[in-house]
Amino acid sequence: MKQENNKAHKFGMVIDLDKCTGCGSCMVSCMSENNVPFKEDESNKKDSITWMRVYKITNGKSFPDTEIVYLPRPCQHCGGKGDHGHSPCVSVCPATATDYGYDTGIVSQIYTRCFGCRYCMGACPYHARYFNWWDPKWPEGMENYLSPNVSPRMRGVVEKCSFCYHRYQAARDKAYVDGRDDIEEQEYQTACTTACPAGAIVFGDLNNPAHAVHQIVKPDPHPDPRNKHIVGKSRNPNVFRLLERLGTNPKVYYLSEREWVRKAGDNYLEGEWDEIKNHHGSSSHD
Amino acid sequence: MSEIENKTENGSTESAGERTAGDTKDDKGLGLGVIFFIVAFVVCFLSGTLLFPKLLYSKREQPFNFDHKLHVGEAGDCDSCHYLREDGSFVGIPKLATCLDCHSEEPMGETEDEAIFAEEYVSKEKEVPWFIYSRQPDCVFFSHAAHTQSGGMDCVTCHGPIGESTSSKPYQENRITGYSRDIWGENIWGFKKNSWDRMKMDDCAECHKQETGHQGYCFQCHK
Amino acid sequence: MDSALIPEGAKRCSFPKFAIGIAIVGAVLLWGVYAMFLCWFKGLNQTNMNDYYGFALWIWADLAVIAVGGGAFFTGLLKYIFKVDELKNIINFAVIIGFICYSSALLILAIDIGQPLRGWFIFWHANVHSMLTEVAFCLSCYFAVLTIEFIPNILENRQVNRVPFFHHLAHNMHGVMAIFAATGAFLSFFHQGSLGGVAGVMFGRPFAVREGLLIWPWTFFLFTWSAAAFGPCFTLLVAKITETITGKKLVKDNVVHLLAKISGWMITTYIIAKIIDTIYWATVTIPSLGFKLSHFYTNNSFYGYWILITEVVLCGVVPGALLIIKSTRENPTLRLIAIVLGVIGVCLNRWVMVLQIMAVPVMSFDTWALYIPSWQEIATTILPVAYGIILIAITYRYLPVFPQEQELNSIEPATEAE
Amino acid sequence: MKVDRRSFLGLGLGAVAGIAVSPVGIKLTDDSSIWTQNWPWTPVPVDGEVSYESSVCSLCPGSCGISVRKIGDRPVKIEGLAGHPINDGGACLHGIAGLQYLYDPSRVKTPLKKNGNTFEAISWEDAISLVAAKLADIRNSNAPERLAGIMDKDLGSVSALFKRFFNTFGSPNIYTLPTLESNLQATAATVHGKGQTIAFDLENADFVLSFGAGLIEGWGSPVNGFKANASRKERHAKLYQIEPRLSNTAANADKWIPVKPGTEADLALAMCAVILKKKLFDSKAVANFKGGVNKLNALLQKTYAPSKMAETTGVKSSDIDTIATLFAKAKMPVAVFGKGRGDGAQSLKELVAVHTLNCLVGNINKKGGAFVQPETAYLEFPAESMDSIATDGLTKAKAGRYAHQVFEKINAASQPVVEALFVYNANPCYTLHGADNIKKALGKIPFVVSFSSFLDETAKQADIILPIHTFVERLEDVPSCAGLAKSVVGLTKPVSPPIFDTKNPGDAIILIAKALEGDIAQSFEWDSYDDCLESVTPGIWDDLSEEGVAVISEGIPTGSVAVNVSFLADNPATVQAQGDDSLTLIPIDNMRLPSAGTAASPFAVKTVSDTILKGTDSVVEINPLTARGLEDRGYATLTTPMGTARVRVNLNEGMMPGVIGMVEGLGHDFDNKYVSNKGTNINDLIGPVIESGSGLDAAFGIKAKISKA
Repeated sequence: MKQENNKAHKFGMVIDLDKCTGCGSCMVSCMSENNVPFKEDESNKKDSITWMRVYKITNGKSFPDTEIVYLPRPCQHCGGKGDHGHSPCVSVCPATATDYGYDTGIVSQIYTRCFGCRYCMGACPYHARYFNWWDPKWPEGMENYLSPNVSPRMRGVVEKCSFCYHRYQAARDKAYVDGRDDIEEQEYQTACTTACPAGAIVFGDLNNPAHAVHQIVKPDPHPDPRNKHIVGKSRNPNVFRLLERLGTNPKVYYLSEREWVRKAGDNYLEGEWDEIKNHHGSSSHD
Repeated sequence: MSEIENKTENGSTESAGERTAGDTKDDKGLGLGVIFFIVAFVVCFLSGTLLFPKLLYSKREQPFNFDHKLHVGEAGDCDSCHYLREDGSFVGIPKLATCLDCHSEEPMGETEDEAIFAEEYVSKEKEVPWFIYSRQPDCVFFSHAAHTQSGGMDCVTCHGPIGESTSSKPYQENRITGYSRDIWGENIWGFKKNSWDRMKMDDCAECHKQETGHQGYCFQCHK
Repeated sequence: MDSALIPEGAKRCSFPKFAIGIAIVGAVLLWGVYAMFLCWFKGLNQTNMNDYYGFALWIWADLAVIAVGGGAFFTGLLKYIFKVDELKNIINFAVIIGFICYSSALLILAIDIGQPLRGWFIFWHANVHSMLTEVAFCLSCYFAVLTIEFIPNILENRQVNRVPFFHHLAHNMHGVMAIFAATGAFLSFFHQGSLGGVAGVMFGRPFAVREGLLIWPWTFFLFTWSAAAFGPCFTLLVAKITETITGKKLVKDNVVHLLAKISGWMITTYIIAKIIDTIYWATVTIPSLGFKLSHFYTNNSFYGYWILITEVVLCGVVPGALLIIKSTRENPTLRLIAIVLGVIGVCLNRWVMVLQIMAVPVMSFDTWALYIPSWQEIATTILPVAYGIILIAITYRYLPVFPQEQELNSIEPATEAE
Repeated sequence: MKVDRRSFLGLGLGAVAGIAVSPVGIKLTDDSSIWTQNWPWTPVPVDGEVSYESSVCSLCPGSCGISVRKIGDRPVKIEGLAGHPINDGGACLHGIAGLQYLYDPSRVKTPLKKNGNTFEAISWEDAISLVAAKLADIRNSNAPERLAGIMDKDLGSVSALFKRFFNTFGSPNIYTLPTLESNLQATAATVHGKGQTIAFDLENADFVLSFGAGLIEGWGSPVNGFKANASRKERHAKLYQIEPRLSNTAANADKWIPVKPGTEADLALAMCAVILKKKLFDSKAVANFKGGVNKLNALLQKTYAPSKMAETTGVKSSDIDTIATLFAKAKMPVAVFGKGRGDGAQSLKELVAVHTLNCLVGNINKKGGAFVQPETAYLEFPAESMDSIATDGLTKAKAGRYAHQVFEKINAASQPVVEALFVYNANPCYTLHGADNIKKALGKIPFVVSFSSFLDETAKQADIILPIHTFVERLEDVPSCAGLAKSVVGLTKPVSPPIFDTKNPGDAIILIAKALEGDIAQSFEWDSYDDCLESVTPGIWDDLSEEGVAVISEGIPTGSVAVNVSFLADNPATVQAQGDDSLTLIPIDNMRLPSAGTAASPFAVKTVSDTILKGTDSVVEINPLTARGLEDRGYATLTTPMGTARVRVNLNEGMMPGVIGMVEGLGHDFDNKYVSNKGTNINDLIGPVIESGSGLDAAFGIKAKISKA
């Protein structure tokens, strides 16, 4: 445990939106991995628990110039302003039911601690947090597929994506008995990553230059000179984060060769995009 | 004082009408009140401390008596039966199959308990429905591997000298929470003398703080 | 039949009439209680809240009652700390209103949380970074202070006061009330502020986020200020309503004028600060995040610029002006208009700072989310109103709430009790 | 001593104080919160040893390898199997949600017998003997052809057992529902000769011209399709998608070419015309074409010139020219056909027209092209034992060319055409066009036996339901199909013990055969299906049982392939949509909803967008230009010659004007509130249109009108 603290991971994800087909495998893999319940009517998406949600985004143009992109949105595991661990939700939870793991960069959610004030949901601009408005119920017999690795929630608490933390735990357990200090990249992969038939999701340690996610994202170690709250901006011109300008510092990055898609990741004033789009972290000013 | 009470009677016949019947002007009332107070206090305090735990916990015997001491002598250390699997997960209380590694069809000893084991479970191929004293709730992720392999802790620190016991104590379950009494601890106030007397989250955090300098992040122990 | 309990020399309506009134309001109360139990036993699916509207009507109601309940701490501050002695004639009432407002707020919070039995975690496992933690602590403490402030008034009930112990207790409590008032003012400053902070710290929500001083965003100070400014308006409004219902004058004009004047100046200064804050937010804060002001007020069927103008101009600038100008302040009709507008204004501000935040899309591909509360939410929001009416009716009937009542409504030659 | 108020006060205060300083308060406060953390009605998953078992998913023709995670004996999660030749780790949402089918409490739990309008549970013995008795009657009346059968596919040993049963019984009337594989075989038969099938080397092609094939909408082997599509980015391969709607495939493509529905064949032929005219074809390949190349060329230049087809198809003639040129000049081009998932209604003219593009550019059996190869054959059954009834019966004419015709005949006839019907793994009452007519036909069949895991629309019409294992519980060989470039056979293994009183369908048919005795029984002498499978797969059983998968063929097929263009040269008519309204309703294939007979799992339904399903209403897509007077998300009435539905409207710029799109796979009426009674089954609104010549139902849509409701 001690060595863990010295060698902090920063688990993150990069999703290739040009590969994403919107097929929904990640969503279902997540639900099935994490004992997410379902109810009779899930067509009201505002009360439908989907830790991983795939948004359909269009370029807003009319026929036949319309384009569509699908954007899978897990919890962004924000590092908060300056990446100090005060993510929008963690900083507001009154009962410490969600915290920032400085050893992993993962934002937790403890269902048994949460008392359901929902402040975190209001604070999260990504709508990544879901409330259990109902008691979860499985049709008779279906509770047999529930996984013991994730505790089923009760009504009245908030839940969200955990980056399949239990898989990290399992990988570490294996490493312990093998007498290894740390885990391999492939030992800890989230359920959405492994399920994605298009291979659009890459997961790993953003702090580890050997990991694919680091190599794709090339995170800027310095704060963005334009906004000191932003840390870890990608130096890959095709990579962006959702609402990066808010300073939430998500650990989920997106990749697209299409400019309109990258622009849809954030809000820009008129004309601003053209000025900003070629800015890729502090290095672009070096 | 009496003056005021008189006033009361005179002043409002309506409201005081009934109550005057039981009213008294002598000061014994106060003394009696104090006595009543003390008696009620003592009775309630004692029942809250002594009777309440009895009501709160149900008590059940294990399916049959298990002699840890005997098994440790025969089979070896704790991890002979309570071992880590290859994937790093912990087996917990061994399944029947593990028992059968030693207990083949015929009884090994002559104890009454082994006879129950053989008749009720081995021959019927039924798992023994042990009550687990240290069972943590579903929200807890506890890695034995992290503690025993990486942390180098011994079993006794948390489980106490159960390996030296010759009999199984009754299992006490909290009627409200379903927790084993060993989680909160035997002491109803939650006081503990030994590191294994309680297994609440605060006890984990305390040790973590001591050993690692940090009480740990939520996900370290929650799932 | 309850005349023994009614303050000496005060005239009250007959008990049956009183009982009928209480019964009618009580029915509403029971409706609310029924909805409350539905929420507790069936869960928050009884509401129309959803994952976009984690905070909705209840949190608004909470913020609103605390804001209008701000009259208690501010009047107390003026009376006990700044020794504005005339205010002793309305301080009891202000405290009762404060007590009602804060107990209601706590009740609503207890319904609003998904796991009421774990509510105490907010204290036990407090996260000191959370504004809500600050709210919970200050709110609870201040409620305790308000209770203490309320007790002497209860002890002044004719029957209770006959018990020498209570009599002396009441007397002594009055003596030390300044300490409580100071504590209360301090606590109030923080929880009113932290309620504002609740919105201001949400840096993921451009509509809410504000820069600020140290850990406190500007909304922190604006909330405190607005509560102090509009709280007295509400005290005056309820006093006026009570006067109308009882058909009696209960507070002397000079007291009313004084409080109105103070409120007027507070409102005016507040609204100047609010306007500066809004302009700074609109021109500096949000453009840096890529938003134009129009983003927050267009493209949806409800939230338009009207809400901003109503809040700031119609229900801010106007009542402020009406109350600081002597002639309009002392004109009963215009004064009433001003305090009504003021109360609406602060409630509207709280609405905007809760519900509009949730409604505004942040991700470029997200959409506006509008919401209509369920009857259970409405019933439980009306519940505190019914409870407040009943409590005011009872306290007015049995306690000497208005010290000037007898002087203003002498039925027989006034002979003071003492 | 008087007990007064003070005494009571003292008593009360004492009690309160006593309790307050006792541990009761803190303990109960703590315990009550812990109680909420462990509510007895919140399930606690049982822990145990983790193990992984590999198997194969047979929910769709994809035949993906799966890895099933188990806790003790209990399967808890299905994931894609890394290293599997088809899907290498990826998995689709339906496979992942497979356990929701396994544990579904609305499954058929035991054999059922219809009793009036309800079903009663019976034992397997009774069920088998009831079926056998009825079948014996049919045989005794010397009309064995009056037993008909419908299966979902004609692949693998279970289908082979059914066919074997029908042969030895003496009925030629066994049908499969149209699948991508059957459509590929029909295309191959028309162009290259019988007994072959077509595959597409999408993993290597550098220019994919897809005529509406939903390459990432569930076409073919879906996960393989996703992988091939995703790899385009690294390979810099292009995808051009031709279809009326901006589907996910179109959105993911390098170019989307909107085309008027039902004119894909015309467009393909126009492109052929360009290639021929500009001499961009592979002359060596074309030199060997049979069936009148010149005649075809003359026809194409005359009738299908791009200038003429621009109006018909809605694609500019310059675009037709450009795309055809790009296609022909590409190094490894491939034209892919089979609209949507490629199953269901398809026009042979269209399939052949598109495939002719492949033939023209000479990419047959070349890397990145179209592979023409013999149908996979690895089963070796012993000779059937036939009695005279069987031999006679098999000489009789089939009741129809395809299942559709059989049902039409039944509906038209006054006497029973079919005395008994077996339905295995198929749900024609849901998946075929004009589903109501199919139900009517089933109602006229005196004895319907359904082999099904679910009480689906067809099973509900049955007289006997024989409940079968889901893919998680059964042993079965699963050959790949559906256009996959490599040919592999996977083994589905019983990863879970049967949850209910169900059987392997192979066992069920063996039991029926045995109960019929005589030659039929002799042809089914295996003790169980498990024995049968091992004995009929002698060449690959070792691989199957040890590796879980046997590769039959991989890489580019060798050998020359004959091409015959006579079908097109005869200029078959293009199928027109039924009706005369101005708009055309077309089905939309969506990956998240299976269009086959099985309803989506609760998880899959949960992922469905609210622009497809809202509450219990189907949402139709329509271009804002077409949707005059309709509001986005508002209600509308959709009317076709086949029926009317109340729907909601989604104004969608990705829809071609004049076209209404409605998703397939909704409107089931299973007894399962999570997946059923949601939306409308589009097959109720579309009627079959039989293509002359091929006999296929080729209804690509139907004319429709829509108005505000």
